[in-house]
Amino acid sequence: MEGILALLVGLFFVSAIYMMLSRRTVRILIGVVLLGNAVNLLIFTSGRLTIAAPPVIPLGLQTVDDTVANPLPQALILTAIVISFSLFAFLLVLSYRAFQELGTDDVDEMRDAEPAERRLPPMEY
Amino acid sequence: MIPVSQFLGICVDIAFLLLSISFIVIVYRIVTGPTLPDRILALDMLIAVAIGFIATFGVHSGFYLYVDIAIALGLIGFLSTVAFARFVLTRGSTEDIPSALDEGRDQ
Amino acid sequence: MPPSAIDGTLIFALAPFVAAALGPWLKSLVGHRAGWILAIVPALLFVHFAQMVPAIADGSVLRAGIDWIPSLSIRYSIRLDGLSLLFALLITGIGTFIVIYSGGYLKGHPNQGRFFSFILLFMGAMLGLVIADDLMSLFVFWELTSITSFLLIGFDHTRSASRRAALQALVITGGGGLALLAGFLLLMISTGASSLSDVLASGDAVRDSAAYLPILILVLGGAFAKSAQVPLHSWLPNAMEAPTPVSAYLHSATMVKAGVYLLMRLNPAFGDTLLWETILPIFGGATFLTGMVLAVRNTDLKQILAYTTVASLGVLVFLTGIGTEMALTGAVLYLIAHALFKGGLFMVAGTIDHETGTREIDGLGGLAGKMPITFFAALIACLSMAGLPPLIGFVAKEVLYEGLWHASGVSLALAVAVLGNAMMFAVAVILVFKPFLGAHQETPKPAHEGPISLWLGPIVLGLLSLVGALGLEATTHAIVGPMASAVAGRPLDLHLHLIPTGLKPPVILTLITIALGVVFAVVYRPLRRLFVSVLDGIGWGPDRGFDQILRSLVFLASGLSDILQPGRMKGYVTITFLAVTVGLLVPMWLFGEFPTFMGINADAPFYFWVVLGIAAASLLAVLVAQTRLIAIVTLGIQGTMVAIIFMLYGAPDLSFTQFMVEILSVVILALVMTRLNLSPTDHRPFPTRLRDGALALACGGAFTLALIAVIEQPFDPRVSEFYAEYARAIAHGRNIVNVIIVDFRGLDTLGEISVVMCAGLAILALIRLKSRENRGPLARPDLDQGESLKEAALDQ
Amino acid sequence: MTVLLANVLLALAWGAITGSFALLNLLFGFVLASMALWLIREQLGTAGAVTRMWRAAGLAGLFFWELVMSSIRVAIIVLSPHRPLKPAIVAYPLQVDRDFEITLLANLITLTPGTLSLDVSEDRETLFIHCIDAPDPDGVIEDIKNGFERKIMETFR
Amino acid sequence: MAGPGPIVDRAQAMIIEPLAAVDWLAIAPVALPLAGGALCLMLRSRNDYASRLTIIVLGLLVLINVGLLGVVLNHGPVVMAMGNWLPPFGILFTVDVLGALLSLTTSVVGLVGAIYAGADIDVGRRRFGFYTFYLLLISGVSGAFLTGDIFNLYVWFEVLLIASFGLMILGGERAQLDGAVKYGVLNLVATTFFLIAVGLLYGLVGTLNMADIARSVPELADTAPIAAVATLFFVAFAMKAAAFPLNFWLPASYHTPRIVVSAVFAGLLTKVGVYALLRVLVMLLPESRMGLDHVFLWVAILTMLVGAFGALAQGDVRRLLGFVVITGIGTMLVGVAVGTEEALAGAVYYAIHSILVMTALYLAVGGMERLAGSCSLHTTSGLYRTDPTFAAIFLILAFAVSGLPPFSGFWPKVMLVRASVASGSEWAAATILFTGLLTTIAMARVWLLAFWRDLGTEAPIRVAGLPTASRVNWLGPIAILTVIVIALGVVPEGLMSATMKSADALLDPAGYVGVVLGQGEQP
Amino acid sequence: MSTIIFRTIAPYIAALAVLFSIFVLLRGHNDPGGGFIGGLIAASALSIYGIAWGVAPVRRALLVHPIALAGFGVFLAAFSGFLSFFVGKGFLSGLWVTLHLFGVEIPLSSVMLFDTGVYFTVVGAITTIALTLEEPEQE
Amino acid sequence: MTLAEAIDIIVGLMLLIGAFFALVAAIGLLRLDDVYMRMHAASKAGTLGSGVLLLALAVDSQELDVVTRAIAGVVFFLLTAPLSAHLLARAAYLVGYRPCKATYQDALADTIVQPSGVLKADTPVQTGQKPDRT
Ligand code: NA
Ligand code: NA
Repeated sequence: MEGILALLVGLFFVSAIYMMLSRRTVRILIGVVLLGNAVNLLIFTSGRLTIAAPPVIPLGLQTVDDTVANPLPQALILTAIVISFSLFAFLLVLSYRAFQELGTDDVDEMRDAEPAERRLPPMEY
Repeated sequence: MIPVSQFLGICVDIAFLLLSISFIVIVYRIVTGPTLPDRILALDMLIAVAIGFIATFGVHSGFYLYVDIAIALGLIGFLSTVAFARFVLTRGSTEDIPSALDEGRDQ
Repeated sequence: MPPSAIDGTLIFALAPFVAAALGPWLKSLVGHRAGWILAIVPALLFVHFAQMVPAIADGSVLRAGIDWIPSLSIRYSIRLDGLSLLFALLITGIGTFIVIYSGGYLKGHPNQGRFFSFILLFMGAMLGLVIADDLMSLFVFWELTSITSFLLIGFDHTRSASRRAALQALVITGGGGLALLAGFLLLMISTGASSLSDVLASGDAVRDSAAYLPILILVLGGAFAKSAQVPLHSWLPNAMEAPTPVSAYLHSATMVKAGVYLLMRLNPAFGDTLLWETILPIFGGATFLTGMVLAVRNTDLKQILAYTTVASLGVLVFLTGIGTEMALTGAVLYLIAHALFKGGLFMVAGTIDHETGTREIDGLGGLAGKMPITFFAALIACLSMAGLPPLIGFVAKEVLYEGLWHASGVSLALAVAVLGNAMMFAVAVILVFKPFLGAHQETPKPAHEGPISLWLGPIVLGLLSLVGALGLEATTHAIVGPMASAVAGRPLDLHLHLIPTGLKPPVILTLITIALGVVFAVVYRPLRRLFVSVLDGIGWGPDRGFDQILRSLVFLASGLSDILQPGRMKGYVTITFLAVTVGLLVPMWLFGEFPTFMGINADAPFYFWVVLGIAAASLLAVLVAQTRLIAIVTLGIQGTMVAIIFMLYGAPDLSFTQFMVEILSVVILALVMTRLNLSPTDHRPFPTRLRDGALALACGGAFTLALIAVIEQPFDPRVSEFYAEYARAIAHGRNIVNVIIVDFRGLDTLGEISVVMCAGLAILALIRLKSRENRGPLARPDLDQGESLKEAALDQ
Repeated sequence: MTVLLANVLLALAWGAITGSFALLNLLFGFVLASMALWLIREQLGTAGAVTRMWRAAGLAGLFFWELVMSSIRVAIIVLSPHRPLKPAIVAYPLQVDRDFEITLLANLITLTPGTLSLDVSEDRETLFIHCIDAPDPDGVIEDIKNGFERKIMETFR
Repeated sequence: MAGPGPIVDRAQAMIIEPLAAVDWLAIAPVALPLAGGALCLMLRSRNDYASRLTIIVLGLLVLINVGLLGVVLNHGPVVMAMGNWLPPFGILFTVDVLGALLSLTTSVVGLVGAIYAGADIDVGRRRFGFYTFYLLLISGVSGAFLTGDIFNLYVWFEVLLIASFGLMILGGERAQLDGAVKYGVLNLVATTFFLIAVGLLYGLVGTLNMADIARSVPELADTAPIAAVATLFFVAFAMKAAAFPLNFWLPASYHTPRIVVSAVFAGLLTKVGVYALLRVLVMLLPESRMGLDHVFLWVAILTMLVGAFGALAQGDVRRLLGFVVITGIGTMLVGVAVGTEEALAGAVYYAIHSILVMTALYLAVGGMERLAGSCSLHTTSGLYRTDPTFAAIFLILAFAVSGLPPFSGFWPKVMLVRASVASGSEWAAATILFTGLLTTIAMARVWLLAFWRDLGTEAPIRVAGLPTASRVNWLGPIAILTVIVIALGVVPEGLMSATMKSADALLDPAGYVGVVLGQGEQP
Repeated sequence: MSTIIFRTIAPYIAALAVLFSIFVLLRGHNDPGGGFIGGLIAASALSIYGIAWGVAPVRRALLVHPIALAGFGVFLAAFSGFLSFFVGKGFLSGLWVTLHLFGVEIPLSSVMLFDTGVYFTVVGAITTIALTLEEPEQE
Repeated sequence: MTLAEAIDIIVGLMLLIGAFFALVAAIGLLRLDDVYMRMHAASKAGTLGSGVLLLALAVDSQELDVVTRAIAGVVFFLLTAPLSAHLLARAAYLVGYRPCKATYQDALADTIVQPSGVLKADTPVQTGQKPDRT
């Protein structure tokens, strides 16, 4: 089962990277979302998969009675989802503001921090 | 005649089948459009079918804790549609102007 | 010498640094007279070192030291023998007069206090260098001299030439310093020595070491740069931009001699090899001649002196390389002589500049009458420089010739020496005749004798040249002998005579030199014109080379930056993914351990496949979406499918979160897209698509392979089993995932919510805090409370 | 609404008392509670709260029924091979004027056969309804007027 | 909430004996600024509180870190188990000499920056969370240095990343936004690689605790998966550290925010990447590091060259310093690549030096802008005349960053050169020295043009966009750092022996592992 | 989105969702849910309210700026970690106290406090984002 | 037949019904002519389908808390589903997505007051069933 999901993870990565290689901020951000999902699924798969019960202890018991899904990767992914969502939101608004200030959504045309026409440093002493 | 003990299992399978077909059809609509509201509507529908899918999976697995997800989706799921509707209302329909469609074929 | 005295030296040697710190303060207190007070420090040090002369003369080597950096076996240790003692005496002795001279020379200069600081710092560094025993502490002082001389040369900082000269000196001597550091470290590694004493004690080990050649080259690199050997000499004449006390100090006793010091110091361990005896004379000889030619070519008094200094350094290196007893003795004598006459001459040149306003030799004449004391000082110095009796310079030259004669007889080396010395003679003659005895010339300032602070130094140094020669016996015993012994690495028994004892070859050579020198002096102007035209014909020299190298470095750097830092993000992203692709695939290829894809055939209910398939299809749909907006709507599919996948594999919390995050992501995207007014087209041409697609496939494939390789390994579930075991029993929660989040791994969550908080705050700041609002009174924190509260209210 | 709340609370109390929150037990409690409330109807206010509650229930029942019927109609429309449809957007003159009522009506209309609320005019006089198949627009208007709108007015006035 | 259940043997799961108060020193450097940052946000309408609170918190942090370092040096690693869960099940903070050293340096730099911020950060930026971001940045950096858990390390990476995002965009100027886009996307990618590596590593060893990983990794059968994980870590951290060829985000962005922000970024952020390389590759995956040492070495050499040449090409001092940071990173990477005790100690020493001196230099550039209104080499001049004290400080810093004695940068270079030569990596040694020379040239040119040269233009009385502040307010912080830089050059032994200890521990993690996992055996 | 239909119903949905979010928060320790999901639901609720009625009513309803709420959340979570200092346990140790109130056992825990901090942080931050973006541009 | 079996059968039938209506909605999405007509399918059949599936879960669980939550879920869904349909339809209509040609009567077109700032005079009027590619 994991193998199949691994292939899907791969597809997620391919799509994410392809989108991130775009020059348009919105597409890059779509790539960021996909990348986040790709990583989450990767951790999920890496912690081994079982078509099993959720890791919740039944009411009357002190511990789980049969196989449950591995809870630790889930907890890690939960953290990762939150973080990648936060970063995504930030980057999205950032690219919006960049568009607003710089007048472009093409990252290769954003040349304020590194101006295209380079000035040599002064050659005198 | 199907034994009663298997009836539910078969119904679950059929339900899954129907829901799966629904998913596929909805996805087809999202992808093909043709207009933006069509896609948004289909996405809204996707959430709705997902609620049904969750319920069916709950019956199938015997874990009823999934119902909370359904509640949340019922309450909040329409938010994305609302946001898109707001977008459509504010931005107009520039995305769908035929000339734009011709030029915008890229990724 | 009681042992406590040398221990005291450890402390006293740092006194110049303290004096340097006090310099500006004293200056502000007593004005230019601070020079006299500050000069007490080097004077006392001179006395301190002078006390040690008898002990050293008896052949003992004084050492002391404390641990500095035990972890690296680095000590602050000193070693006093004939060589270091003489240098210490020169530094402190000449230093005393330089400090006094500075008081007069820079009287009224706004930065005179700072100047005192620099010169005393420099003195401390130089002193530390020559008495250091530990190699690393020697190096530290070595670099300190480079730094302080940078400051001194650039003292007149508003002039571009000064700045250039300072930079040039820093680059050349600093670069040489790095070579020296490498040489020292290599030396330490290959011989295990950490101090000069160790090195000197293991000369054979050094010479036999496999790393001898690199060590030698690196150390010579450092020494040659410092001692201005061709082709690294050009910084020295340029350093004449510095105020005269600096030039005097730099070029007489100290900085430039640091290289010579090092060569002499290491001679016992490094010398006596073919390499040593080849490289040093060649460079030294070349430097000698080049220096003299350039000295003749120039008309600025200080430039002339500087080039003769270059030449003299060449002589010293030359002699050190020859390495015979007499050659080394000659080097020692020449070093002493040069320190005395050149120090004096620089001060004289400074005085002339100070009092007349010009240093141009063609613009000076007839100063002897107006500046008699200065003239007297100049005369003695020039006699010594010309190698005439009864001055120490004469003795030096005699011994030099003797050493050369004994070493190689009639040879190229000898010819070089004679030629060079003849030119030196001619220059000395011109220096005396033209400014002082030549026809009177109008100068920018009416010439008159300078104050005592200006002539005291030259006179004393000149007298020392005389006294040293007249009392040659004592000088030899106390100074020259011990030093030559130290340089040779074995006790030498020297007997030197001021009056030649017969018509031996050195005397004949001297006569030839004088004769030739007179000829040169007579044809001085044509000779200069000849050199000028020849050098102009060549049109290039290391000095211009410095500019060219620096310039091309900057151009090269700029070009490199354009390539490596093109400013386009797409390139950056591409390289990043390329790097990770290579990084992932290469190890697998290297180990030949590609995964076997065993887990692919697994049975699962059909709806699993549907969900996975839809997820895959929706990804493709995102990729081919015609517009960004369509892509965003399509993005919702995969988000939902991921949530369902989480549910199918028993992760309700994840599913829940994913659904919520998915919805909110879409909301935020839609809200932002509402504000964005994007052009509908964002075209990627087909070749780009192909390239990006290939990279994406490769990189995604690499991740997949890595993942499959991992899941084909056995898994160790003990941590999760622990969680399941105790989630309810101890942590009182049935939802193991939640217990992990808030208890077992609560700290992760604490960090995570900080991220959420920051993201919210950052977005708030992004939208609300715009640069336009930044103008005007808002930029001031000293606003009254009411204003800032009003601001806060606005934000609500 | 307060009555309904009281009723639910009482049902829960019944569950607590009996120590069983089983479904049947709570339903039983709910019935018991409503009977109890009916007994004290004078103290609950004269507005006929219980009656109104039953009317609301009736409205809900009608709604569910209409929802099912509309879904079936959609099913028939969707699944029949070629059915010529006559969609229309009709203007429905509103009688109800309170926000809550307009909203309820609009939502009910959306969920029920062949109609979908598009917009409410600025003056709140007109509700624009999209009909998927309305050969007779006036009939649609009449249906709503006599169906949901009346029920709403009965329930909430 | 499921109430208390039947009796369980808590000793099987938890550390039972009461915690020594001194162990709280391990978490305080993270928890205090985090809580402080949150508090600043709660009081956001009262700017004056935030600034004071920040200085107090960071001052306290310096004291705490001094104590922590003292304890670690005298009694070995300090361990704090979050939630008292037995290692390796809970998150552990495991503070060894390396962590304590860097944490102390962080707090010093943080305090200095916070003081300087009073002269650099206007009321608008304060209200939009400058101090919150700042404290969280410190918290994230400290967390990264102190944690003993690999996923937790990832979390602190993200905390410092988002805090740095916040600091970077504060002000919303055009160049800032442009720089932030690149900085944001590329750093996101880097941390994502890190997360992927963590996920895969977890899949291999089933644990996240660093000591446990160090224990488990040698037992793994196949080499390829762990090598892939190691490469991924390497790429992620190299990118964080701005190593060639993944360095471009740094020069693209570091010159755009407020100077105090650039300063703490330049000081701290890249060093976190270097630290992670040391911790993860040297300590946890030593075999893989050895396999990669040639790659490392070339990366290090090219990084140094790129940085040094880049610095020469710049006409703007801020941008120039960005490249100087990169040269330093290359120098530290040499230590990681060579991997002997002296090399690692040199890398650690250099990291601390670099944190201090780069922060100070950026702050000094702030001083330049304050005095001359610009930091472009084309126009700036006359600073030597304008403010000699400041000029002296700058010069010392310039020499220090060039690695000249007797300042802090010299000794680690000596160690690194010596270690490289001793291990046969002469090219690396040569490059360290050569790039040192190039850096000297670049910095000396700054001095020549901006300080010595005097174009005669009068400095503006008040630079737009800067709050008015007393000279002590902005020069004092730089002076403090400069004093430390001199002190570390003149009396380096204390730090030197500490870095040697930390290098020892990295090479032989048995002690570290013992302290962490041995604790479980105690009754 | 000033349609009367949406405006009428949105507040009720928001209120319901907030209620539900608290429910999800409180039972997260035992069933799917917890502070983060609860916070997301509550933030969504406030966004709905904001989209329907504009940002101002939401801000008024919250009394404090939502970002301050986020700060409070982080502070609360950190504070819950410090509690264990006083009982000689490590940072973020779970402390449980059972409160007996009118004969009912109410278990209180630092863990719950922590999760509440998470909840507030998420509500505050996400609401900040949503409201900031919903607000019209101030040009 | 035991009670459990009866419940199983009820649940099974509910599942079938629910899934059937979900499918109907999806097919409606596929087959109907414009966005407004598709919306009918989604908002009615889709809502009913998922609602019935949730109720099936409720019946299957026979646990009070699940039942109440499932019912709450259904109610919430019924509350929000028409809302999103209404908002989307309104927005689409206002910005100029016109119903398909078969729509013989358009009362809104005659009376609509355009929302301020949304439609510009020169915005091209489009049909809701624009061709895929031109
Ligand atoms: Na949870
Ligand atoms: Na819906």
